[in-house]
Amino acid sequence: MAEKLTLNVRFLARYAELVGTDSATVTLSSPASVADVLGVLRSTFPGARRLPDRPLCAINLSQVDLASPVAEGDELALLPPVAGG
Amino acid sequence: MAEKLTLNVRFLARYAELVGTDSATVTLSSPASVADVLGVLRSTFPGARRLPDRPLCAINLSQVDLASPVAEGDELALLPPVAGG
Amino acid sequence: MKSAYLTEREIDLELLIERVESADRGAVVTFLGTVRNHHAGREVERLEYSAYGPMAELECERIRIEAEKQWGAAVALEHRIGALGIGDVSVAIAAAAPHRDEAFTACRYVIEELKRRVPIWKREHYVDGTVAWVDPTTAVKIED
Amino acid sequence: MKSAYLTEREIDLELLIERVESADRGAVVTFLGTVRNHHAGREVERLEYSAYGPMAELECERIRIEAEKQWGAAVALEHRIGALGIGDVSVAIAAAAPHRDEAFTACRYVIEELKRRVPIWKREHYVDGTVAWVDPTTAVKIED
Repeated sequence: MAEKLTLNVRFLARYAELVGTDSATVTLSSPASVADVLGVLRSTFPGARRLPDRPLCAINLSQVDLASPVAEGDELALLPPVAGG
Repeated sequence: MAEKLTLNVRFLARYAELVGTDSATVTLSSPASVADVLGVLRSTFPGARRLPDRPLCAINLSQVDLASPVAEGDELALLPPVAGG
Repeated sequence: MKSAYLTEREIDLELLIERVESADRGAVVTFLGTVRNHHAGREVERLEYSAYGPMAELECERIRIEAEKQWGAAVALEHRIGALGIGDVSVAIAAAAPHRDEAFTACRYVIEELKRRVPIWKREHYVDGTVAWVDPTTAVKIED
Repeated sequence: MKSAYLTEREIDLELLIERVESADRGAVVTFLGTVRNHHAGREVERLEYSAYGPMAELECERIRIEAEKQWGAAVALEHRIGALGIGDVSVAIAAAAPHRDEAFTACRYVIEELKRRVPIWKREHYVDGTVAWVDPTTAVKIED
């Protein structure tokens, strides 16, 4: 039986509007990558299908790429193109 | 008989200390250049011999070179290297 | 968590300058970004900045340290969050260094990296009543 | 003659910023030059700035206009004259433009040209009791 891992997902700014929520808890088989989490999100939230193929992502406040592994308890944030300044 | 012209000379900052005065009135034959005025100054004020060969000069508030002509009533200023900022 | 870089209150440039100036730093360069009344050809009435707070704080801290190390400068910065009107200061940076070259370069570095990396978003309300998230990657001309 | 660019009083940066900011200028860059406690390896206690006043005013005006024309910026500047202590602001420049590139470039232009062209002189009093006119053309390293 595959081990499971649970992580928290944050949808920021416009992505919260697209998905219809600003956070979600996702459980999936370990090991898993950011891309795997995105797959789960797209199948769970219809609005998540409107996210770009390769959104900016951060795990625990540091930017990561889609191939990065996720771990139990991580906070994965999906970030629209930034527009500060 | 050569025409004469009279102009005011200003010695600024360190040059006033070198020459021993901050201004002078110079009369010389017309036409004359800035270099000619410097010649008169060097023969009039012993301290003026310590001025550089080619000091920064301004006539009526605009920078000029040594060959520039001077005219009756001009204000010729001798400027040490500037150090503002 | 002490919110050192993001603020909902008016930014006080003088305070930022006080934090970086010292007797051996002869040059202070500051940058202020203010809300303009137009953007990409549209008339802006007001806007809202929001942030992924904890990450924005961390990125600002990283950028500050990078700039201080690279140019021997002292750097302070603040970004405003929440509702802003035309002319309001959205971001302020102060960089002090012994000489002006380092102060200019450090200040410029901070605003460029902030715009590139800090997770802050801008929602503009236009005079015609519409509202839009600003997306620098798709806008025809975004350079502010 | 109204002394617009030279002042014997403390420089108020906020006032300079107010003079350049407007609703269509999203970027304001400022430069402050302050009196350092050392110069060319010597400990400075205080100093005096003097100027060829009318020409200094005119050169500042020329530089301001050049910068405004070249980069579509609004520029304000002031240089302090008289006795200054360590940490005092000797010169302040504010440049505002629609975008930050022009604001940075205009501000930098003004300080570089001011240092090159404006007839202002500096007399430093050192901690050891000596006094000297600063001559950037002969000093080993003058870059402040």
